[in-house]
Amino acid sequence: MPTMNMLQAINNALDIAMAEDDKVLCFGEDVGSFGGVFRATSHLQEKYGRSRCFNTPLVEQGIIGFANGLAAQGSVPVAEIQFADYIYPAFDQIVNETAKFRYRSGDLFNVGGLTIRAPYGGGIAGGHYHSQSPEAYFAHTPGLKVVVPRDPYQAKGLLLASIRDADPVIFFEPKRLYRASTGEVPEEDYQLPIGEAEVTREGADITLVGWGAQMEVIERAVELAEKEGVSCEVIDLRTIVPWDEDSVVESVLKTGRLLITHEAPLTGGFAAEIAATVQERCFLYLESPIARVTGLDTPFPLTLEKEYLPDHLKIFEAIKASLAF
Amino acid sequence: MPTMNMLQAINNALDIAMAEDDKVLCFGEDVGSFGGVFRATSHLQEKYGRSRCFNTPLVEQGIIGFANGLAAQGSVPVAEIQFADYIYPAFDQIVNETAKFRYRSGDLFNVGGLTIRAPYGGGIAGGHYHSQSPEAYFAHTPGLKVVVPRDPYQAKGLLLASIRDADPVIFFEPKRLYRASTGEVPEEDYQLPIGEAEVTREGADITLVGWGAQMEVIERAVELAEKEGVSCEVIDLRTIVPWDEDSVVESVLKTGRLLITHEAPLTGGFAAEIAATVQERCFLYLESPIARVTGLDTPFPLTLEKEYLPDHLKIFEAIKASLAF
Amino acid sequence: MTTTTDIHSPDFLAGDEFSIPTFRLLQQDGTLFDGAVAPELGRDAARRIYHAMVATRVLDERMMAAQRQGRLSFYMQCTGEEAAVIGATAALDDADMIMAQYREQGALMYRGFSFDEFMNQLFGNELDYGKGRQMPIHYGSRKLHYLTISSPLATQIPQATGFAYGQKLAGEGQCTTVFFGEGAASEGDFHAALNMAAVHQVPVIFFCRNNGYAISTPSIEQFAADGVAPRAFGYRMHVIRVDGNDILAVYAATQAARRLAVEHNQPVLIEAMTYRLAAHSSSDDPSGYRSKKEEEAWREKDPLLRMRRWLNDRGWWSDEEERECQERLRREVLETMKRAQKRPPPPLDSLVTDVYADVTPALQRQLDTLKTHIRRYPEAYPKGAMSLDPDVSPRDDADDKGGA
Amino acid sequence: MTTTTDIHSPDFLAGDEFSIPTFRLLQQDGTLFDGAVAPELGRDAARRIYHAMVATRVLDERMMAAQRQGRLSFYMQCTGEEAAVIGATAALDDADMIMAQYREQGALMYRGFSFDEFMNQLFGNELDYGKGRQMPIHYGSRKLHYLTISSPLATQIPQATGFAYGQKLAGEGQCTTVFFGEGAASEGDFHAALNMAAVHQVPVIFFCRNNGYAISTPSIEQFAADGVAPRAFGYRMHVIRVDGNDILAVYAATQAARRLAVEHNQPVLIEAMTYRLAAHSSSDDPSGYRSKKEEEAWREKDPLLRMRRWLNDRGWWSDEEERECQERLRREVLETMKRAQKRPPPPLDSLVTDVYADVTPALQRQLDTLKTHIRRYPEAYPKGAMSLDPDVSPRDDADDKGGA
Ligand SMILES: Cc1ncc(C[n+]2csc(CCOP(=O)(O)OP(=O)(O)O)c2C)c(N)n1
Ligand SMILES: Cc1ncc(C[n+]2csc(CCOP(=O)(O)OP(=O)(O)O)c2C)c(N)n1
Ligand SMILES: [Mg+2]
Ligand SMILES: [Mg+2]
Repeated sequence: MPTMNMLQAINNALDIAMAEDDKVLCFGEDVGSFGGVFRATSHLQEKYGRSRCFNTPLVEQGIIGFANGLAAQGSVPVAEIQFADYIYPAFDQIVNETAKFRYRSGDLFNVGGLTIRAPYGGGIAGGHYHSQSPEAYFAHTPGLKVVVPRDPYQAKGLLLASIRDADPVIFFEPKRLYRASTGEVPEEDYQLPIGEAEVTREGADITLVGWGAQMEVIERAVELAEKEGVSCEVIDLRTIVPWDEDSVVESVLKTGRLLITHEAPLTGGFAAEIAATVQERCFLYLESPIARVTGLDTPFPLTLEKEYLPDHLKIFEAIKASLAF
Repeated sequence: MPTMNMLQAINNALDIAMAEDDKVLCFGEDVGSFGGVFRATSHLQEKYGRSRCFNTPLVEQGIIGFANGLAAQGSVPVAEIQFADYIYPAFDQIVNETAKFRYRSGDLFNVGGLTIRAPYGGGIAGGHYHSQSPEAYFAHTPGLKVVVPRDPYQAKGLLLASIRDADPVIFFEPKRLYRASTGEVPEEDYQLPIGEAEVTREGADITLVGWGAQMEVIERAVELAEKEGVSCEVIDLRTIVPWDEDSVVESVLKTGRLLITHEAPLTGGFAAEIAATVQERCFLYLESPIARVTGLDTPFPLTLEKEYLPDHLKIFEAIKASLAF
Repeated sequence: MTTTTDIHSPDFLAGDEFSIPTFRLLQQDGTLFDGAVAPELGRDAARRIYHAMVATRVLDERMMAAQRQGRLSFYMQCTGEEAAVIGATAALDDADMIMAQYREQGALMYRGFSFDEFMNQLFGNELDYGKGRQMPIHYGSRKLHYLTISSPLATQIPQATGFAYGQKLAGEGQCTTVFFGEGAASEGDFHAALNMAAVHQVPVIFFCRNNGYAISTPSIEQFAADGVAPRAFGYRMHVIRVDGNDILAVYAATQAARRLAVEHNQPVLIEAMTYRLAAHSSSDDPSGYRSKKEEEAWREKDPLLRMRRWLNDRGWWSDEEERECQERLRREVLETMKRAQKRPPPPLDSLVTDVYADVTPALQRQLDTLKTHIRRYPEAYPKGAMSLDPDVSPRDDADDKGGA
Repeated sequence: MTTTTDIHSPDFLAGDEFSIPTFRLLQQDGTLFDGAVAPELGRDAARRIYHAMVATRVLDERMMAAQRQGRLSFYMQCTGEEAAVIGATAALDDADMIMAQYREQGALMYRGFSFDEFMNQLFGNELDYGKGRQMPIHYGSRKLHYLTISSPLATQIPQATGFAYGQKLAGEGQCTTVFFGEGAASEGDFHAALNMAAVHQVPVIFFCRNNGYAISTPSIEQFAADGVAPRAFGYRMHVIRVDGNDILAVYAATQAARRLAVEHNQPVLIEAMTYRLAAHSSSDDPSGYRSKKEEEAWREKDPLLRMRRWLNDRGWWSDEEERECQERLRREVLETMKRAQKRPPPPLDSLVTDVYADVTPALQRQLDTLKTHIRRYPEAYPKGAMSLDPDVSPRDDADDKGGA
């Protein structure tokens, strides 16, 4: 099996999707001949022509408006937003339009073909505007699906599934793993399920839930914890909405403890939703308060980024606190 | 003391703020000579002139961009978004700009003078786009304050405080109470504190938390519950961010039970944040799972609006379930 | 870039260098302007147009009255703008896509949306294609290539650019026409849409109904320029301004625009100068922001009257037919309204379907909980209860007293 | 509205009816065009401008080199656009507000931002006005009336309209100039900003640096029109296109624009035609999307060279001075860089201050928790630990092994 980094896996997924179906189009700022500022769309214009892979003018609300129309028409647009931090000008098109298109028309029209790709997350010295993790905004929006892969294998399988999913999907790519994360990725077409979490490690004492780049951080914390004799069960949510409540609940019923981690600020982050749901469904089984290890309630900083981030040490400490409760 | 409805109280607050300070400006779509589609800005143009109260072109991103600039300059803009459902085109200006203005400049510049007013909420047969409660989107955005009044008295005192607050405030007005809610409102200038919840009813068995129009619904549920002998403590959060954790926690430490209600969809709504925080801070005191009574995870419907809404009966049932746990 | 000449003194252009003329064919008395040539429009085609205009007028009058009587929660009229909307629609292929703002029911009428279909939407009953989820006037028809209305303004404009781009790739010779008001044209989405259409050479017609107002805001507070038309220069896009109350001019202009779009992949901007004769919506009272005199002046330019005179002159229509037609339409409207009003609401399940292609487990749980709750308090949720199992009847246990 | 004429045949305007000339004064050899008149610009004023241009060039070259050496995380050059940015700034009152995109460090240089000030921001140290919170090049100065840069494109454009509206009300005769790229001009915020400025007659100058590219996207894929200038017609706004590498033309045009803005409350659009000679940023390599030949052609139009020749011709500058000046600036840059690099980071508290005017109780709790944590693992957070109480030193208990 070839080894790919995450960008290659994404590029490969796009290539497969475009080769298979003429209706798949890739576009966004600098996506065309240049292949995107991260090169996720490299060579696609060469291969599939300018009408199927192209630069757009610099206007995110237009990119998504255009993509909504294309999807309604029956095409399968894969629109790139250059950084997740710049998705907000398109917020109205996503939240009021994409998310409600099928519902409001009674299923006369839908934009299920739409996939929105955007690099998200910190750890690259990007400051306020090249580091954000905006998944919680979209998670509060019925009608959208939100998917985040943790490694190249997941990225390819989940992206192919997203493109072919009958609903619009926002696909957030952990950009600090773009080149840093490599792994074996099958050359051929495959899909991984949307809406299903994955238990990446089984354990008995505490359940750790995360997604995307945070999975790697969790793994480092788990190494520390296991050395202290704590047995951790680790779950990669993979899909933020609709999230796989049952898998998380099942695990917490077993371990009695839950820690959730994300880079986004604490208040109103998606960990809150998981905590609120789990405390309800596992009330009698919880042995300690559900812990959230997240970014601070501030804009994303630069010089003190390391201090800001929910790193393995903070998770490790929170694991210990939970066990010691 | 004169009796006012909520619109009159808001109009009165704007009048006082504009009379007191030349730098206060009111603008938005139809806000000028017409006085706003709900007439919240009636007569302000007459009184203070076209340069201080005016119509804008129909462009929410422009309204807030313009308001951000004005606030940075030292003016005190009160910008109206005609319906909260139409605030999303301005999402980037609010989330990436308003919220981060002071932080990113190291306090060289700030838009603390800015207040954004928007009618929100359902119950008026408004369907998807005249009913939304988007507070949770903004609650996940450090740098913003979000305030919601429950009646005319609160509306006036909180709006005056918001306009004068040193930070930008989004002021969501429960439009179904605009004319329906009336009460005594002092003619003179007064402010109510931002960031402080209010215990509107003391009780022993369960704590009920809400804000805005939902407070009235809670009251109806409490009437039913009290008839069944349940003693309810009711808290109006009033400020969603920064929210008054201590007051809620203090109450739950006493009652041992918590129910939170809002109209917005369940997943990722602000009730999740409250539940997540309270389960952590009151873990050993909780006698039953924290309950959330909210809108469904769907766009806001029309014909079946009554079925969708978290009404007094749903709250009443949830109170009973909590007590019976 | 065609920048060619240099200047050596700092002379500003101010936009007064050119002016945008208005394309007109038909005078208010029903005769053509000197030198004007009517577009080819046979008797049947002309009557189809006029009939749609009258039917729209009648529907609007009746439904606004119904709204006033409290039978309907909300309504919006097309009144005064029928020629703009229907003239444009008639110049299209019936399979061309239409993306409307909300005041374009005339387009649906022209394409054959039945009164029943209108009424089912207006009353949000079980037959509403939109399943009672949106406010009245949010029509949509897949069959008639008319995208379901969405209230957020201008969002449909870049969508139209995208849809038309897809049509171009599909290569079936269709285009998209998107309608919007001069107010909505201030939104950022407008700028995005026109620019992208010009860059990507998309077969889309941007049809602006400049009716002078956005709710209470007069166009003079909406933009400083001479209307919306000059914006086309900023995108290098073909543009024409047309008298929006002149059915022949609108028809001819849109026909020509469609040729540019479909045959040359050239997007076009049409600005139709017209006037909203009625209130903005049933929630609005225009007496607060404009004069009766102004309204009267425009009432004299009524597009229906103008077309009727032209038809009469050619012997294609008569006062007799007019009377009959109006009466028949009024009767039909009333009958269909009664039918629609009586129909049950959409089923309770419709609350959670179509959020996603398939109902998610979480939504199914929410629906189940809701059903249990409604079974407990059926009289508190008459619409929801109605659609539950027919054998459920209001219970009368101790818990129920809150349901009153 | 000035709609006057009628036409009776459906003739479209296509925007080819007019063309936008380019205002030029100075030829590349440093002499004026025939018939061109240089703006009034004395020796000192001219030297101040040129000095800022050279200092900007030197800063850019040195800092890009520093970035390549790994001393700096990120950098962006103004190279090639110095005349556009500095010429415009020089034509303003020093107390006029400037809202820049990110490539306008020249404006700050002209107004007297010191190398130390630049460096402190670039290294995000304790003296950075922005407290180390934003990426390099996100400068701001309240004293110099230069709004702190924000990365989201075009957001500053409507903000400029609002700021200038406030200036108009304040009545102190100031205006705002907002810089942006031809790429950013595609954003919805651009449309909002220009339209609102025209409607509300705001003293704002919209200064578009049309440098041909938005990262890799050439302007031909950004818009179909002849640049950004013709958009002004859509707002009835004064507009001028200027050779952006011609310091005298930029200066004269901006002076005239400022008069329109401040004396007549007329917003103005200036489109400066220029070229980004360097990469988009330190993360970019332009060889992937444009030819060396194209770059070379523009290098010959270097705005510094052109101005230098003009200065030399007038005896206001010499090659000797040039050499000295460059050397001195290079030395200063290196020295200040060393100083700035050595300075400690901003204190840990700066993570939570300025989110709100006052630190909220919740943020204080988060900070306290963080401090406790950092005290536990000081070696894992060298910057944070450095600013905690000086008596804190790395502990060495059992828990610490994860900190390595
Ligand atoms: C994004 C958004 N902002 C505000 C509104 C509220 N609103 C509904 S109609 C309207 C005026 C529209 O005017 P125009 O586009 O000229 O269309 P007309 O009503 O004149 O046909 C406004 C402000 C909305 N629906 N959507
Ligand atoms: C809203 C937003 N979208 C995308 C970006 C990423 N981005 C940064 S610079 C840039 C190109 C800008 O081009 P232009 O406006 O022409 O300015 P130039 O770099 O040429 O000076 C892009 C796409 C951003 N910063 N903000
Ligand atoms: Mg209008
Ligand atoms: Mg550029």
